[in-house]
Amino acid sequence: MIITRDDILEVLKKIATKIEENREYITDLDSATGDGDHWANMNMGFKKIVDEIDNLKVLEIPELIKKVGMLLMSTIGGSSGVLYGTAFIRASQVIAGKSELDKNDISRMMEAGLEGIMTRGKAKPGDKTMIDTLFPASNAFKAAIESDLNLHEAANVSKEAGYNGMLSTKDMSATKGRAFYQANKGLGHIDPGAVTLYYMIEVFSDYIVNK
Amino acid sequence: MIITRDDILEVLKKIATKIEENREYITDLDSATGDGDHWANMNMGFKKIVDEIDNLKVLEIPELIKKVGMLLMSTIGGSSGVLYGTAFIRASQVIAGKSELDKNDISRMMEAGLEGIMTRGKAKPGDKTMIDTLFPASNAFKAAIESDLNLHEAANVSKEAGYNGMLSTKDMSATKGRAFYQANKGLGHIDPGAVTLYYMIEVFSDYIVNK
Amino acid sequence: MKKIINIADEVVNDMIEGLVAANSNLLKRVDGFNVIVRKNKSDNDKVALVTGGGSGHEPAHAGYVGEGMLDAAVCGNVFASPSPDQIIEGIKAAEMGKGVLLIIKNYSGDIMNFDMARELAEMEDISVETVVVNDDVAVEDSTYTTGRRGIAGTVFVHKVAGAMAEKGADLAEVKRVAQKVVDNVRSMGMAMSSCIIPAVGKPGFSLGDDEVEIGMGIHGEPGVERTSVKSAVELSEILTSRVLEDLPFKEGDEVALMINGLGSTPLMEQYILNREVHRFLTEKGIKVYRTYVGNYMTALEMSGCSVSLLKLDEELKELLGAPAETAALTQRCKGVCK
Amino acid sequence: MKKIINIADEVVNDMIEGLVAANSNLLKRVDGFNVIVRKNKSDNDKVALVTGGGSGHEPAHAGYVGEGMLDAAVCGNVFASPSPDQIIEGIKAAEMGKGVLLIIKNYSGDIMNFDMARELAEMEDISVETVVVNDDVAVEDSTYTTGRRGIAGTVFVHKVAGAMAEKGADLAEVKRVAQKVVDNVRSMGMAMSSCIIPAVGKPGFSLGDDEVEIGMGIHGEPGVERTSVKSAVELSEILTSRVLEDLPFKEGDEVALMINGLGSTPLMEQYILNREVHRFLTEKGIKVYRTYVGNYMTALEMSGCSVSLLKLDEELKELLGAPAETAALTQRCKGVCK
Ligand SMILES: Nc1ncnc2c1ncn2[C@@H]1O[C@H](COP(=O)(O)OP(=O)(O)O)[C@@H](O)[C@H]1O
Ligand SMILES: Nc1ncnc2c1ncn2[C@@H]1O[C@H](COP(=O)(O)OP(=O)(O)O)[C@@H](O)[C@H]1O
Ligand SMILES: [Mg+2]
Ligand SMILES: [Mg+2]
Ligand SMILES: [Mg+2]
Ligand SMILES: [Mg+2]
Repeated sequence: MIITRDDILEVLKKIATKIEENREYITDLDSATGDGDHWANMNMGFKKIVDEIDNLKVLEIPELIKKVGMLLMSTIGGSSGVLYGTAFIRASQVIAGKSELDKNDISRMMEAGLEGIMTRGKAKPGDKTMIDTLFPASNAFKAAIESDLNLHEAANVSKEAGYNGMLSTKDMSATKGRAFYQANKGLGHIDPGAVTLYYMIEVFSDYIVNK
Repeated sequence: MIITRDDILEVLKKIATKIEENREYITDLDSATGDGDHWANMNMGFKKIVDEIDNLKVLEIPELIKKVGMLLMSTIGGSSGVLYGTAFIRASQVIAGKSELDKNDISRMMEAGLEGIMTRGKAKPGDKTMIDTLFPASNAFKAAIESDLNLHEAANVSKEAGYNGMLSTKDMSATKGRAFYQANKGLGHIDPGAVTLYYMIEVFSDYIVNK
Repeated sequence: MKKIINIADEVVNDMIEGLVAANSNLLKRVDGFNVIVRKNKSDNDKVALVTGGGSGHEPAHAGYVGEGMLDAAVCGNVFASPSPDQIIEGIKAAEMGKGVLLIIKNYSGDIMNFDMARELAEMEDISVETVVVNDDVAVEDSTYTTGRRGIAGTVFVHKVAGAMAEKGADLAEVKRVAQKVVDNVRSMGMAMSSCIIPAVGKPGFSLGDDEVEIGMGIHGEPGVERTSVKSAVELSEILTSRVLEDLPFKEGDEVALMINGLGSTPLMEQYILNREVHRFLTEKGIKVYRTYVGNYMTALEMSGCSVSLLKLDEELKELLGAPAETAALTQRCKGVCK
Repeated sequence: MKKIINIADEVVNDMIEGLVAANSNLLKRVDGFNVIVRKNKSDNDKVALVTGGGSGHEPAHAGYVGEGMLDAAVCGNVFASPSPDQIIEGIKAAEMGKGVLLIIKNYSGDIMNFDMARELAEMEDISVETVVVNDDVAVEDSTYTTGRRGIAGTVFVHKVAGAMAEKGADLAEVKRVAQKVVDNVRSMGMAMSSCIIPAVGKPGFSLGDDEVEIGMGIHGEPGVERTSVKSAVELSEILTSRVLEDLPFKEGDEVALMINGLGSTPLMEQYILNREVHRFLTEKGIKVYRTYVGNYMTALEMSGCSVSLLKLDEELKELLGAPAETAALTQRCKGVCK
């Protein structure tokens, strides 16, 4: 199974919708652990992607992904803008020249994005960030294709691993970002960035499964 | 009857006491018509005169009077400092060279002081200021000596005229100074500067009478 | 009262010492007086410029003592005129044989005290001229004034007359350009909160949460109207149109503009106001030759601002652009530095 | 919320336009970006200095763009880092073929965004070096930082590195002196009231009527202690002694001192604080070579101040004293003007 540019555009639109629908939940999480703006930031970013869809759809896949990163970065600003921006831009670099993507490409993109976020933010798994979703999701995806599972199946195990990773942030204490400066270090609350990152994996996986 | 340097020093000390004793009354008047600091200003000024009495008593009368003006001016500052300061300094100029004062000197000093205040502050009788005490007091003194009354008698009529002048400010509306900016222009309240000026005339007159 | 002070009655002394400590290359204090003078008198004798007034308006006026501006500034107590004996010290310390110009803001206390100081100076054979700055178009008479108040436009007088004196002009010439500035400068301000005089310890007035006072003076004297908070666009129109009508300024005029913060209005907001005033002036066909934005004449921690316009001719342009080096305003020369 | 603004979301744009309108001889904006650059690039190619950060700290940083200091400043939203695409525009507009030094205050948002911008610049073959300013000795980690925060001491980096670049030094040399300043500058601040981010509309924190917070950051990040209002003498000791212990500064050292107002602290109070800091330093045998007093790096209308000390050697003295001409800081040359 192969992923085309149209698939990518569809996934992006669905991520935008997913984020838009979860305003209260994400805002509440960032209010409990940070400064309350993560939903507004992400929603602004993905609204921009949807607004620009006509310009995006004429680009080759690597340029498209890079452009998404640039748009997120410039529209959102602050921490999550540059973190998500870095992830998409780094992901675009490992698929240079490709006009379709296979499961190996997806795996390498996840790894590159993860590495980008980790380098940029100097955080690691267990620090109660979006990394706690992406790290297990990326690893699970890679392990799946190494065991010769197909894209459909790999996406599914990745989603499940991401979901568990996201939930695991609830019991973590923050060591980076705003939550770190709270007395309770955000303990007892899921990290909002871990949730928005999970939404991306979930939307992608569900799309693949339903295709 | 002749006025000596010692008389002048005595009068100054008595004025200082008179002012010190009327703290509440003068403060209340300036609170009703102005910014409430006239007693504090005058008390500070005459305290300084008393503090400096040892330095003053070695001066010739004109220099002594001038120095009193300078001290009031520099210690009080603001409007009443320069107004009283001008009055004393101008008064000192019309008795240059004298080592004793007679009734003509006193009359010319009152006139010069009055003129000094009027030039400096650009106010005239009826403007609800200290002028409304000094103007009638000075005129009455002059008229008295022109009718050949002696110093004692002239001081007495001057005091009475000053008293009435002071009282007359109660029904005036201010056209200068702080009270002017009030809705009621200070109507119904005696002007505090008119009162402190009256104290000086009263103390002087009583001193002469009792001497 | 939250203030970085020691004893309320000593704020003027302590402020002066702090100012001199910070600018010991430019300024010194006249021993025993609240008078700031230039450290190095010009070699060439020149007309001396002396000003002063109540403290609490920093950097006015001591911050403008230095090359190309003032020779002495006399600091009164907070919001109170300095006394003549202080002013005469300033005059004596500043004068260099070519006479002294006194720059006075139009408040009755200042007028009376500077008047007296002038008399004292004349007794000592110092020739003294005066100009009275009354740029505030808000109100005709005010709590401390007969006639208009003098506010931020005064800084233009310091700059222009200072440049003229530095050129070696005589007293009449220096007075002429100072008066030309007075005749051609107009200002209007507004306040959003009160300030606290240290010795008083509580605010002089209060405004509602959504209230501003248009035309308020730099000591909290009443203005012309209390109104609700306005946008920067509206505010620029209210203030600037009053200023324009007054002179009046006309299409084709070239002006210097000063956006002055009263103390606690952030520079960000002053710049936003400047944007709107520039737009408004452009609409009216008035050309801004030079703009000054900042806290040039404050009212302690009052929040608010004023807009000043000075109508320029070639002479004023040249003098305004001349170099200056003071604690609060430094302008480089246009040439090269050798 | 009483502010001179139009639409809260547009304050940065409006501020930039107002700044450029006021300084059209010195500055221009890069079309479509929140980037301020020098109007006239130096003729001689030189190392370009680029900085940036959240807005709300005016005059930092755009007020320091000009001869002898910065080549470009990138303005983020209020208290939020600018994004890499804005920063890269600043880099491209400023660079003149001899490389670019990025001066970054140590906030995680700034670090991440400038890092990314550097990568983008390197992809375009622009050589970029960075220094990270972390002068605030108050707290080790803070709401927006890992490690120490960068505050007013940053202005010394702009000044010194700017002078070095203006002399024609190469990127390594410019970076070396910038880093020397970072290594030798320490600051400590305190706040007496909160500020209001325009888009938020209400104060970020509140302090009691008699309360101040020692060590508070320039975005309202927590400090080390809430205490009652102190006298200027006590305050100068609290702030300065923390600064001195840290480097540590020693008897015999020569320093540059900056007394920085956070927005609504009157200049009068800043001068009073300066007096006490000078006295305290004199007692400790530390010599103040040059003093800066004023609102150099603010936090909107926050009330409070900071004290910064830079330990000097001959090289730093010369560079600090070099001429500069920017909207917020102008220093004349020592020679004569031809
Ligand atoms: N250093 C970091 N590394 C990885 N993720 C981070 C880091 N700092 C913050 N995050 C993520 O960003 C999220 C917050 O984003 P957002 O609220 O948009 O930005 P801000 O914290 O600037 O308000 C956190 O929930 C966390 O997942
Ligand atoms: N222009 C003036 N001419 C004469 N007297 C004046 C003038 N202005 C004020 N005064 C007098 O000064 C008095 C107020 O003095 P004071 O309260 O000490 O000064 P301030 O008004 O500066 O607070 C008034 O009661 C009035 O008698
Ligand atoms: Mg957040
Ligand atoms: Mg945020
Ligand atoms: Mg009074
Ligand atoms: Mg008074």
